[in-house]
Amino acid sequence: MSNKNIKVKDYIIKSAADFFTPIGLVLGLYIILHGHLSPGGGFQGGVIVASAVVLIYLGYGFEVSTKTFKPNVLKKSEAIGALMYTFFALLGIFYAANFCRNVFFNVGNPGDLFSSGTIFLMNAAVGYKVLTGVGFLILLMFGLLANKEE
Amino acid sequence: MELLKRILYILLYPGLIYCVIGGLILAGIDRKLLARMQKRIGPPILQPFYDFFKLLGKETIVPRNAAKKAFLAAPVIGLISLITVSLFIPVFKFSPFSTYADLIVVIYLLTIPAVALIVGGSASGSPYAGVGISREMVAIISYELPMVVSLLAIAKKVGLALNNGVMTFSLSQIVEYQAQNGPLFTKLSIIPAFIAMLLVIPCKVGSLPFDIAEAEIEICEGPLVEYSGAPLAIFKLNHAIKMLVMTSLFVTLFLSGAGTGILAIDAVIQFILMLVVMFFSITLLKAITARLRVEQTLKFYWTYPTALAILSLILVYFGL
Amino acid sequence: MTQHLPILSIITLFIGAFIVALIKEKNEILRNTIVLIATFLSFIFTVMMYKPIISEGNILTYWMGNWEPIKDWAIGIGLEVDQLSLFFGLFISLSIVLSALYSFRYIERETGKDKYYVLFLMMSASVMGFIFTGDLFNMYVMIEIMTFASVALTAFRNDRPEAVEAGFKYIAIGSIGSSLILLATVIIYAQFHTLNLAQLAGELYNNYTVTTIFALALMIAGYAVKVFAVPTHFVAPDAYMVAPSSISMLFSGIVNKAAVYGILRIIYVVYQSMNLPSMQFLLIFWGTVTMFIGVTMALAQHDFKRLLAFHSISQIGYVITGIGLTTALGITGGLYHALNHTLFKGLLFLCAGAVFYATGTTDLDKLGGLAKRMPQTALIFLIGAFSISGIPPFNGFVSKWIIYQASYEAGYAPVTIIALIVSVMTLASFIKVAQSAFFGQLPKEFKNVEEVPLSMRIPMWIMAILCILGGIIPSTVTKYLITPAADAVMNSAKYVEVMMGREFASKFYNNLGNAPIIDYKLAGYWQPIAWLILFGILLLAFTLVAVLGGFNPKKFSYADVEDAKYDVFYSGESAEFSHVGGSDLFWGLKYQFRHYFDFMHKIHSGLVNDYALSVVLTAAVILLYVFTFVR
Amino acid sequence: MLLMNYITCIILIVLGLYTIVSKKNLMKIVIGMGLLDYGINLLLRSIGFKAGGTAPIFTINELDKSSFFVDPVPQALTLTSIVIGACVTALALALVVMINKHYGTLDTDKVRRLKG
Amino acid sequence: MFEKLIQKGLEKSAWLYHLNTGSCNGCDIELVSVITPRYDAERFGFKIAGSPRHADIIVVSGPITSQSRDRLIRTLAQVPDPKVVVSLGSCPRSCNVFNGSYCVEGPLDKYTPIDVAIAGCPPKPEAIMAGLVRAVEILKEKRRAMK
Amino acid sequence: MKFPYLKEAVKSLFSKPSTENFPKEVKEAPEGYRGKIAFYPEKCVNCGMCIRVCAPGAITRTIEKVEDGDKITFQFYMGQCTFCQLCQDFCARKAIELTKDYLMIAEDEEDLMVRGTFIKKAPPKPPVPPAKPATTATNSAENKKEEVKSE
Repeated sequence: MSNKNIKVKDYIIKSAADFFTPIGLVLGLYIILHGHLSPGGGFQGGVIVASAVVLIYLGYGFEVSTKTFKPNVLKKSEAIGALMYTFFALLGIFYAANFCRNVFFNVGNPGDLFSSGTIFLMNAAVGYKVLTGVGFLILLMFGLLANKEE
Repeated sequence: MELLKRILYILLYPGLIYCVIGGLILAGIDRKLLARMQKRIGPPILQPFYDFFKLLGKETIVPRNAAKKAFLAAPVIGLISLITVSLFIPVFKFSPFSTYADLIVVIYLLTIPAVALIVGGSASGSPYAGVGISREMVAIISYELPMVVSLLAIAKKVGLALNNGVMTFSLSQIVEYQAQNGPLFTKLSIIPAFIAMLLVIPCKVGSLPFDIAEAEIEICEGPLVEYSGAPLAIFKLNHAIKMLVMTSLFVTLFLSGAGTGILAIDAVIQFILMLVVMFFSITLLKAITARLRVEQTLKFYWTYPTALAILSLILVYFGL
Repeated sequence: MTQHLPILSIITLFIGAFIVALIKEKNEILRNTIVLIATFLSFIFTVMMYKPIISEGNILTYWMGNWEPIKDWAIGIGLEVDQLSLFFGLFISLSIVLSALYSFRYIERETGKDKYYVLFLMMSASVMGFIFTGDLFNMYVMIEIMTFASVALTAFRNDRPEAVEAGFKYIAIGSIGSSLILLATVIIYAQFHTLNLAQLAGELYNNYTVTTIFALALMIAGYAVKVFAVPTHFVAPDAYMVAPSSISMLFSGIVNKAAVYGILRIIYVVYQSMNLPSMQFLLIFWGTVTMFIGVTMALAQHDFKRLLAFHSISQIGYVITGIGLTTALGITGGLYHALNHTLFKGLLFLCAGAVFYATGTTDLDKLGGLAKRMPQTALIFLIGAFSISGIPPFNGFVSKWIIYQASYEAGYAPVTIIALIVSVMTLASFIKVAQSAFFGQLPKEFKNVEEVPLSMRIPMWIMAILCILGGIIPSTVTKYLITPAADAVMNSAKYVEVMMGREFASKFYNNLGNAPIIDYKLAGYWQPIAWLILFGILLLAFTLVAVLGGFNPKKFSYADVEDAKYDVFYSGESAEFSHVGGSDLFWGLKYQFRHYFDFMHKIHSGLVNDYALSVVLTAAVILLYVFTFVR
Repeated sequence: MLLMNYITCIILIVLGLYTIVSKKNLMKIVIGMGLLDYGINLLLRSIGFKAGGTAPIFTINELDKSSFFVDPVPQALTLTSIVIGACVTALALALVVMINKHYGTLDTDKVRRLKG
Repeated sequence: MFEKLIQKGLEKSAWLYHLNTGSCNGCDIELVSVITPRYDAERFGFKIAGSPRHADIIVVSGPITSQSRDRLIRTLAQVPDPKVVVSLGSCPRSCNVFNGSYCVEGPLDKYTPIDVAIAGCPPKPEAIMAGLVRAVEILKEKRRAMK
Repeated sequence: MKFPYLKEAVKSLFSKPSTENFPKEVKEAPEGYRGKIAFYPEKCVNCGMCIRVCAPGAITRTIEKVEDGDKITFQFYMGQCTFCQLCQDFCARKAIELTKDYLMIAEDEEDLMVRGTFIKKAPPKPPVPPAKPATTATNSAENKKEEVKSE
């Protein structure tokens, strides 16, 4: 990100983006990981993480943001996230219960980070899916705008 | 034995042979009467037979634009469905197959010849046929409304008497009702429907004031323009049998009664009644009117006969 | 295994969608295989549910994550598959398989195929989810995913301006409909604090308050938008017209049907409001208007798929009328027609797709004479056209006739008359299509048109055969499919009882209901086999006479050479291209009703604001009606 | 307090419908769809709210009609509804961009190639 | 047996197709008067058909003008076998007074053999009927030859 | 709805048809009908007037030299005749007559020919050496032209 060749429109915005991007990322990840313990969860966290894309776009423009987050990878990742979620949900069936059943939930103490069986993993999968999906969506829209400017 | 009897029915009396011969004779009588009304001698009564056999002997040309299979199959399908209908129409109380079909099945089977004509004409690929099928379709739309309404009136009337108010479309029940209470056309509430049905027959058959589809002067016989030889013969046969079936259906619906119980006599009475119906609804109308335009036909059918039929339906609901 | 079948049949499609998203766009074989496997597995899972549910009469319930009701209070999300759901599920999953099979070749020339299949599978999965769910909010979510995928697929050919335009209109109108459904869901939740259908059914039994009636009105309006009932139907022709044909087929075959299922579920099971005459009247009146306006608009169209779309609206009118009649016969007719409509309308849309694939256009004024180049498609089209027009011995005849009989027996004679007239007009407009697309003269630019590939013909043939079967053995179809479904509609107590368990239902209901018995004794459509045999015997006799009797088949002449003898007769003029197109085939009819047609064309203005206004007005009118009459 | 919520959401819904029906700009129609969504979401949030209720973190045994905490279900529903609303808006906006590309305008009066 | 019936049918029912190739309408009027009540050709089964595909007898009236020549040839080709060509009046036989006109393309037998010629200008309806009856004989012969 | 012919139709149904029984009783043509030409060769003097007045050119004349004069054949082609009666009117010797026979049906061209042959005795030979070239009036129009010129 510290590439000198990049033309930056506005240094204030760039600096703000530099400042807020890591905060957003950390916050988002925190919310994803603590989805089973506190309000929040995969979706909210994912959206917060995806806001990093917007920040980078604002700070550095479209080209850098596509270089940082490759749209193709994002697209594929979204499908992988969804597959992961369904896989964890299907675990319920494999363990002779119903779909979406929380298995391994008796590992760890309630209140711990690793305590709620597959719910934790499902949350993470949803978070992954949402952050990639929303990121992809945002990139796509910016792409439409970028094409128009040309 | 039962099976043999059935097959005999199918092939002989209300079936194939009767339909062909009866229909052609009916058409012959129609032509003769028409000629006499025009102060002509007219063709012999067997004239439709001659036409039929002559056309069988002619070459059959399938035009290059035509879709061959549909072109050739259409008349046969129409003919067979007509004969099937004929099997379902009771002759007074004699009804070999009537339990398998009711009024609506009969009416729907009766649309198949029209559809066959349309498909055949359409398949011939001629613009004249295109115009013809459009007119035929408009004719169907025209007569369907009054016909359906009058049939509903009959169904309700018979149902009120026999089925505790649940309507019936069963032809055998209609005949039974008439055997008990006298012919339907003597009932006050059914008389408008009777007249409406009488007016529907010429359009259904495609006879003169409403033969918009096959106007030979304007559009070269419309859907039949490309037909020649055997398929044309079958279409002409269809036309004749349609006359037979429609009149016999009409007789069964309105003029039927107890009957004598002897099949031969009943059949003769039925045929005479059919002749009377045919005279009034087809021949007389043909002699005294000129061809209508297509939108005039639509207007006519959706006003007078429909009004009559609806009047009949309302009267039936009032229990008259 | 059996208990997991409902979720499996849904989740297979979702997994398929996600896997397809991972595959590169160029890798066609792998993608097609996965799509086929996913759809087929879903179909198999659905069929496997036949034995426990319809044969044995059980109802499958499935609680997600084993969250079963506690103290008669449903807290989890549940799936519940009863006979009605399975009836819909069966033909929906079948048409998904057929559509997928058809898509492989049909879509091969387009770009963005991977997106197509993802959306396709998402839509299919959401419909399956909608059918099998037992949760009010889930119904909303699924129908919203459905709308979403439908819109994206409508705009799939986004290089065409029409496609994008139709997509936007669809999403604008569709989102209003979804919002109405969501609003109703919210209000119901506010009232009862539960979203489970069965529990709601119990709570709502004979419990009409102002709030619930308000929710009911919104629900009906929202699903009416999804089902494209008449004042809200404007976007349907646009969307059906521009979408790929395999998708149009699913629109009319499964998306519409899902909404019909929604209406059935809401008014029959959740609200049990159909014993009110005012509700019956609403649905019957609505259905009749829908079928009439749909068919008259179809007469005026000159695009193949747009015409089919209007017919779709019209046929849905039949279904709504049928289910509005409330009698066992009426519901049987409505459900049968829903099944038939999926078959024949899907068939017709596939035919339109085949025409598009072969010629590149669906404009009836440009087509002509394709029966010579594409004989199989033409034959299949004729089967579909006769089915939809209700000509014996095809399936449309049976279901339409049940609806006529039911409506007349229920004392709605005008409905019967209008239904019959609509049927005739349906025939008229399909004659128009046959004449202007398949028969007549072949335009020069289509001289080298070829029959569509086999993989496209197979789905068409399967549907055509099913159409014929549905007409020939109606008693079997009814016995093994329709009557159980109609049972499930009429006896909602059973649904509630199984879902909530522990004699929950008996708190509200006095008796759990019995299967309705329908008397088919006097109905002639019931044994079409009888008159078909007659038909066959006569055909045989006729052929015998023809073969033995010197019909002189030798003198039968047909040639494809340039010879004046085989020209079409033009009053002696030399052959020129003079095809009677679709636009001017029914001028007599159009002339008589010109004021009506002018008015209708003005109404279908193409303005998205007008369409939205009509939806809002519909909702308002229904609100007024329901508040005035439903008590 | 809660009444204010209800009034607001009704105003939002009506405004959304009004925007869709009367505004001739495609962007405004999309905004109207958004308004409609937000109104319903607000309603959904409001019905789950109980004055003075606690956060809905509980064990299964406490579940009762008389438990005094905010209803958690509407929150989940709202979340779902927001997701769907966002997707719909995104799709609608994408279509608007495409329409602008094809037709060169955002006026609904001119975007009516499909009619009749 | 069938052949006999067909022969009988051909004898009793022959349908005409009337082709005007530039006639002065005299013959056409006489042809129409054949089907009036006074002469009533229908009692012999004659009927005026609307399309050449239905016809057995083509009745040509008028000299062949250059406008109508192609149409004549095309229409004649479209008639199914067996067919008989009847020339009505003098014109198709020999162009009559129009002979040598710049727009007359010669008599009918340049294009097709004439089976029966009915002379007269115009022929009397009786003559036309007699001619048609003669044409029916030829029709039957042609059918026999076709076998 | 009016049916003006209803009464008439029913009435004529029970009255005798007005059709003539044609093939059995052939009616004679009315007075003045111009039918098939009858030619009386014995009256003809070979003046050629009929050929000159015939508009369609249906009359042809062939002259053959025989020993004692010319063998002259007049040929009237009914397939070309307009039955205008001019030839009859112009014939000074009444050698041509249009009869009432109207049944002129032929399968063959020959059947429509009316021929008459007679031998015109040559007059006693004058000593004039150049005899007129034998005019075979195959094309009457040509003849006319020549004669117009000569006049």
